Amino acid sequence: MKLITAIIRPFKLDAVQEALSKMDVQGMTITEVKGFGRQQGRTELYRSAEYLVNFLPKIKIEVVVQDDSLQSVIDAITEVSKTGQVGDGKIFISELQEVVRIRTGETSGDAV
Amino acid sequence: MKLITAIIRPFKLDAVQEALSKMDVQGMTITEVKGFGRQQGRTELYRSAEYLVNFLPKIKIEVVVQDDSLQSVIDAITEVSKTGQVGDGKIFISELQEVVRIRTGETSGDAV
Amino acid sequence: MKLITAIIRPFKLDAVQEALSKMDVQGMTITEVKGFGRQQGRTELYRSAEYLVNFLPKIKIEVVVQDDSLQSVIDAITEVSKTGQVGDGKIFISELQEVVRIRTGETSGDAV
Amino acid sequence: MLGLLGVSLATPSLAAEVSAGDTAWMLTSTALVLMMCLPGLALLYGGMVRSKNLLSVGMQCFAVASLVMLMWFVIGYSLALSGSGVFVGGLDHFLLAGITGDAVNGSIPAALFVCFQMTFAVITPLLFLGSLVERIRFSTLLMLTASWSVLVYAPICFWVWGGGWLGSLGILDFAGGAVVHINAGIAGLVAAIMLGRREGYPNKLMPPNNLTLSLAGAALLWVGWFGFNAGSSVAADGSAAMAMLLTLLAPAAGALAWMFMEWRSKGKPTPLGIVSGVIAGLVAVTPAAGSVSPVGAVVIGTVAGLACYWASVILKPRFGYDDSLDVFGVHGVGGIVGALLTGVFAATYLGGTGFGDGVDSMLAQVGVQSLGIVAVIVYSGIVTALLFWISGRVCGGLRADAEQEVEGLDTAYHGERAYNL
Amino acid sequence: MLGLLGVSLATPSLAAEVSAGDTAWMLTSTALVLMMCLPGLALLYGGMVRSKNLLSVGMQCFAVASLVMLMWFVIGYSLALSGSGVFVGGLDHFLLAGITGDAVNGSIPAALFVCFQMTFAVITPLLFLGSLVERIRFSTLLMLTASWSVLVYAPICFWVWGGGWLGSLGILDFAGGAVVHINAGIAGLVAAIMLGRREGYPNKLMPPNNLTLSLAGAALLWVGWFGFNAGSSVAADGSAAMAMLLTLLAPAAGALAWMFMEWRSKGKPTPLGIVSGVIAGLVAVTPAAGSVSPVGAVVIGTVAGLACYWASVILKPRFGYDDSLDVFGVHGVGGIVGALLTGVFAATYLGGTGFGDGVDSMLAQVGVQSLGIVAVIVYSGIVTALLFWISGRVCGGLRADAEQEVEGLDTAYHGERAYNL
Amino acid sequence: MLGLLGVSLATPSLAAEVSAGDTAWMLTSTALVLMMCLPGLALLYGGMVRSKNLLSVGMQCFAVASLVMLMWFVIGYSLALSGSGVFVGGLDHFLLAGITGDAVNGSIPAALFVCFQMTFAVITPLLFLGSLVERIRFSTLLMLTASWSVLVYAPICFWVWGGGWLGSLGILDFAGGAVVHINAGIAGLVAAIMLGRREGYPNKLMPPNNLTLSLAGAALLWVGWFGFNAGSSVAADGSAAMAMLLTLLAPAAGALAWMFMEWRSKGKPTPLGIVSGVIAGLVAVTPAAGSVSPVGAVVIGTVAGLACYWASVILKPRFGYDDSLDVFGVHGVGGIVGALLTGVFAATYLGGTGFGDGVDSMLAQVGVQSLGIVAVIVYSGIVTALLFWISGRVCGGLRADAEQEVEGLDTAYHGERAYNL
Ligand SMILES: Nc1ncnc2c1ncn2[C@@H]1O[C@H](COP(=O)(O)OP(=O)(O)O)[C@@H](O)[C@H]1O
Ligand SMILES: Nc1ncnc2c1ncn2[C@@H]1O[C@H](COP(=O)(O)OP(=O)(O)O)[C@@H](O)[C@H]1O
Ligand SMILES: Nc1ncnc2c1ncn2[C@@H]1O[C@H](COP(=O)(O)OP(=O)(O)O)[C@@H](O)[C@H]1O
Repeated sequence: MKLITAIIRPFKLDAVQEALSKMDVQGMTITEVKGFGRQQGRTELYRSAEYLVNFLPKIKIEVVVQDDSLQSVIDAITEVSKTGQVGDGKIFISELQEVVRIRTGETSGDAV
Repeated sequence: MKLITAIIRPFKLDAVQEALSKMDVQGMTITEVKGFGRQQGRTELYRSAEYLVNFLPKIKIEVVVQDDSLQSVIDAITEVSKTGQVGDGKIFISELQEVVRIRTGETSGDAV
Repeated sequence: MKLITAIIRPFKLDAVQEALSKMDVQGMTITEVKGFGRQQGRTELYRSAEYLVNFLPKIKIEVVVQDDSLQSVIDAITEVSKTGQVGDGKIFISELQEVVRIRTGETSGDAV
Repeated sequence: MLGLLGVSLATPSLAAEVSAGDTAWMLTSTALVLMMCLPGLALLYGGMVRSKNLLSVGMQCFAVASLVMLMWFVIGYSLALSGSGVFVGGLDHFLLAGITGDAVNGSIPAALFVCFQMTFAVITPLLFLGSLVERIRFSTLLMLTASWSVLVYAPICFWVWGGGWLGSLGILDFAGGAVVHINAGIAGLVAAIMLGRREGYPNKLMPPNNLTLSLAGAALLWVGWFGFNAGSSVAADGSAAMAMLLTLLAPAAGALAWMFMEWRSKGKPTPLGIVSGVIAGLVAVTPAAGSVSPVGAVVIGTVAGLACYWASVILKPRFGYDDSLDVFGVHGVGGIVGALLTGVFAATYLGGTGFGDGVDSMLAQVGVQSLGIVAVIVYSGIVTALLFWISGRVCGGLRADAEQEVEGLDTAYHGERAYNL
Repeated sequence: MLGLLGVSLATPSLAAEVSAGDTAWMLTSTALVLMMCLPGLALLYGGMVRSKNLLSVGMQCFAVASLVMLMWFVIGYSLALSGSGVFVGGLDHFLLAGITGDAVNGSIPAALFVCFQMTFAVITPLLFLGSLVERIRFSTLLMLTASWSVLVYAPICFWVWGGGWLGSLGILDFAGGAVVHINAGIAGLVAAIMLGRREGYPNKLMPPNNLTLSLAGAALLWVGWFGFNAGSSVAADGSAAMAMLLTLLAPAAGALAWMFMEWRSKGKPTPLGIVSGVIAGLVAVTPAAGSVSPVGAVVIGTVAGLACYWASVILKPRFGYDDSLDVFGVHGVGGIVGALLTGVFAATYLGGTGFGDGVDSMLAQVGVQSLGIVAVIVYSGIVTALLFWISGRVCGGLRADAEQEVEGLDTAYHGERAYNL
Repeated sequence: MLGLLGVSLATPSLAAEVSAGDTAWMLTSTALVLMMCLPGLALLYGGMVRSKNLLSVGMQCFAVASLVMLMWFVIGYSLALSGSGVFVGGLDHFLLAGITGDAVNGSIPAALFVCFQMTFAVITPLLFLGSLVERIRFSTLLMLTASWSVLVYAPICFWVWGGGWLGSLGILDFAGGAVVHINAGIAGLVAAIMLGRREGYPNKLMPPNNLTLSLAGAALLWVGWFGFNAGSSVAADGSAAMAMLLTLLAPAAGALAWMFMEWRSKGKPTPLGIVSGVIAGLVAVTPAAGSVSPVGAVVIGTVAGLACYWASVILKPRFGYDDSLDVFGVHGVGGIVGALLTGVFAATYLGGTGFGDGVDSMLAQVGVQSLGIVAVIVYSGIVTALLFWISGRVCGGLRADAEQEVEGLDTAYHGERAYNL
């Protein structure tokens, strides 16, 4: 079981969700986060004092998948959330030792 | 050291916290997230236009535990946060390489 | 590649960000979380009914780094976010299997 | 004041002349009292519940206000302020018959008096809503308040202001300490007890979702209360001016009394505390605003601040009922304090303007005031219980289902969420 | 009412005497109508957009209001309410020449009449803003509304209230069903169609960011509408009082009509629904507030609640235009319903105060009303389209760039974010 | 205007007759000015701080308002507006002795004049609060404002409106440019410098937590300012009407001036900018509202918008003091601009109503205005510094502890959190 964590642009969320739904991904968990990276921050003006806002809103998507669908999910996310502009985000992949579905107590593959 | 990540229903948070406090779990970190899964979304009405809200509010609990208390913590969470209805959530377990307590610099077991 | 997850006091965020910027860390992702630990909760008063608020606001910082800069980043975070009071927070380190930069498709070291 | 005018008000005449000045002030007063209801009270209450019930409070306020306005149009006004009975008015103004553009009532158009009094009929059930929020069944609430406005509010209004028995006895209730606040306080208490506590109360933390809304709402209540109290002169005169002065001083005193008390005993002066003190002072000066001196108002405000603090913070937890937003603690207790002290400070030797018609000693006045308090408590308490019970039977229960309560009334009943930030 | 006074209002006299009572009420009315605009409408609309556009709505409201006030000062008042033409007024009061402190208009100071009417000129373009939010180019909007207030609002105001042809025909438009609401509704519809839909509409969920703001805004609109309607008597008299009564009853009826309709057909009564019903009732009673009985107002409010529900919920999706906040559905349709039913319920045998000057049957009155509706629709529709097209050419486009729209107008145009909680 | 009435106002007479119309408007005006304070200013300021200090601002507003009301009751009114001194009033109305329901002052009840003026005494210290937020010690603030209202506000009020020396010299300060705004601006500046900067200022981003609150608050200020300015006629007459017209035009001009200036120099017109311009225009027209023409008001508003922009955006950062919400930049500078230009545009040949009593040239008038400005700056500056220093000694410091400041005053001092969404 792998945990895929993708940091994407907020307005790409719908597209990613749609893409994953079309594959056999049955669930995902979303968090609103703020990102700091190569992408330049925004300037905000309060009573004309300019502030450089370094932290930009991003969406973190966490999806647990079976090992065999890992690559296709990564590809799908990359494809739909790419704009080519700095700030598109990252995908992190890590190993999960175990997964449990609370409702049934099922574990591993059955739980996703 | 293991990292237990549980996605649960928001109103179960208090119960889980209580259950873990009774065990020797000394801390945890909570995030408000949105979940997408088998559980059907809610319908919302704005000027009578119906929207299907796919992403439902969930709570993510992260708890770091010693390897030997792993199973009992998982069991405790499963037990108190189960309702038997679709949407109860999932528990993910992963391996942590190291833990540091910022205040003291202690690491591993001492840090939790 | 390692994922460093640090739970810190909210008002230390700027200091941490500055410290990491000075090193060769190019990005990070921030989440607002609530923490429960040894640190005593705050008392709040609503129409003079006292409530003990167990969950305190914390900031979670996620940074992906190359294995060789791991220790220096941990040290930097520890140093600047320490106050010596209970509640300073924790740092968790875990192994990442892979990292992808969405914009370019680069992976591993190049992607961070 | 209104009480004294009772009988004449009951029969709008076509002959008298309208004073443009008085009319201007009463038009304004009516607008101010509506502003107390919407958005004032809706914000005050909305800010204090959990965010999952925030919209439901707003919805309830709008729906109950609209419903009560129509009930007042159909029959409420007629029962409350016309006819020559002792316990309830007549049916002369059914569907506002006779309220034409040129009908006059005192020195203002009859239609205006209908409007001004309508807003009082609206605010009273909105006030007691505060004890029922976060769990009441929506349909039951609509039935309860519609019937309550006709069968509880209208008669009590008639007793005091419409020419009924309490007015005849010389009760001093300038702007509705008994008619509005004690009435709402007791109805809220009875209904809250019947309804039961919110799931998790009192063990679970239920912090107000957005106290800024509550502060803004309380401020609008204060501003609007000028219409409520100074408008109850039904004229732009010295009596209105004095009522306004008292409506500044009493809440200021109540605010500081509550604040310092809380600071002393809990260690911190809180925002919700100070606005509760403001409201306590406003409630208590409501019956007094036509009868007491500035010094009297400061005393009344101070006592009310302390008494309501005690009722909401010390008494309520002891009994364990869940009067969610302290309708009884603030409006019930504040109203009682105000009604009694009005009897005291109305004395001319204490700077007041004198006792009620036919009352000749402080003791007698306090007696009449007490009688009024008891009468309202008994009548409103019993009839509210009855109406709530019947409404529950008809509408399938008093409360939301447990699941709906946990989900929150906003999405469960009303399909919308308050915040999508 | 205003229509009848039209000609005399056009020439402030120095001789007549000012009534302090009438003046007091008109000062208050003016304050109330400004409160409808800011903060009322700004909150209503601001709460309904997505949080990334919340401040832009507030900014647009402040900027358009300020601009229109200055246009009114320069030339709008003069064109709308002076002179002796048929289609448009004169230039006698260019830069408010002649509006000195002692000039009188009817029973109030001339300067006060300028103020009161100014707030009407302000609210009309603010209303139609609701169909354009979340995507309109800021500079284009400024140019559109500044020119619109002179070339669309002022002439139509003159037609009805300034002594122009519709007033002469005996149209009944007490407080601006046609001048304000139908006018704004049709301008909003035309501009929304030209502007095109918001990115993602109608497939993507665009839930209101903070409906509490909208409820508070709607409540302030209701309170302020007393100034709008009861102020349109230009006196503190029985006519103002009756207008206020109707302004309580019609929205109450509209609210319940919309609520029950929605409850029945969608399963849940919603907060945004009930306040839409309130506004529908307010809009529809606006032309009627000087002419119908309380019963008439209840009927008008009910019909408007149902008609606007149908227009916003059923009709709009069918056509697919993106009138974002239902300006046409509520103000356009509500205004038309109100204008027509005013022609019906003005009949004395239905409790009304009678038809317009020189009109002698219900059929004739409904005919005049219809003529007014059609005239406003045609003129406002065509000239709005022209002005919007020109403004777009001058300012580089009608809409924000696609990227700005996705980012949100708050940061893209105005450099600030609404929430930093 | 008030200045001219000064002496007669000081001694309420029982003989004169009350005008219901004037009374109606002054009752309304009083309500409007309270609405400026609560919720207006509380929202404006609350929205601009960080969320951890949001409730503390509300708490401060309610507590200071209540305290100042009681000080006014005890002694403030008497010192400010009675007696026959030159520098300060008398003690005739200690505890409001003599202010009975039938006492009259000019054409309104004496009690009403006490109320109206009370709201001015309340708003002035609330205004300067804006420079101290997010770090001031709560108890110190209470002591400062209570003493300040008696020892700074009351004397200055007496100088100008109570029969004192500035009034006698013929200063034109219709609704309080000097008494209220310059006074508050300078007090805020002095106290902010003594208090020191907020932790992290100016390097750390301190974005307003919720600008929607600020926009709503600014809008309510505008609406309430009609009571402030048009109420300062103390009558419902042509002067009030003209004051209202100017109170529409000057802020509209100020808004556009600030907006276009910011657009040009920073690239974006911001919401906080446009409302700052509105307030700048309102402040500057305050002393002028009884003396200038509509054209004059537009000029004054425009100049004020530009001057306050310059003071807040360019001047302040250069000096480095932390006047957190620009009390000096907007109220101080706006007040000075207004006071001077009033001296200019009061000239009858510029459309104004003429210079002050005994003043016969523009130069002389500008001289008197300048003298007033300097006198207020010197007196208020010095006494504020003294009182703040003493309050700090008594209450254990000027500021919150560093830790409390970092935690936020809401939980540290007041035990509540603003948002639990
Ligand atoms: N080293 C990192 N660790 C954690 N998150 C990162 C890291 N680098 C970037 N991110 C996240 O990815 C987002 C995009 O990164 P950025 O460098 O701006 O653009 P790009 O990914 O296109 O190179 C950031 O806003 C941040 O949330
Ligand atoms: N594959 C997944 N990866 C990440 N989170 C998931 C995944 N599947 C489900 N979840 C999370 O668990 C929650 C509950 O899942 P759901 O399928 O609705 O019910 P159940 O767990 O009872 O089968 C979801 O809302 C989502 O937050
Ligand atoms: N076992 C744990 N698992 C996950 N997070 C933890 C754990 N223990 C502590 N934390 C996080 O670290 C924060 C600080 O912990 P706490 O025990 O209060 O102080 P300290 O780290 O100084 O000992 C907590 O608020 C919580 O967010």
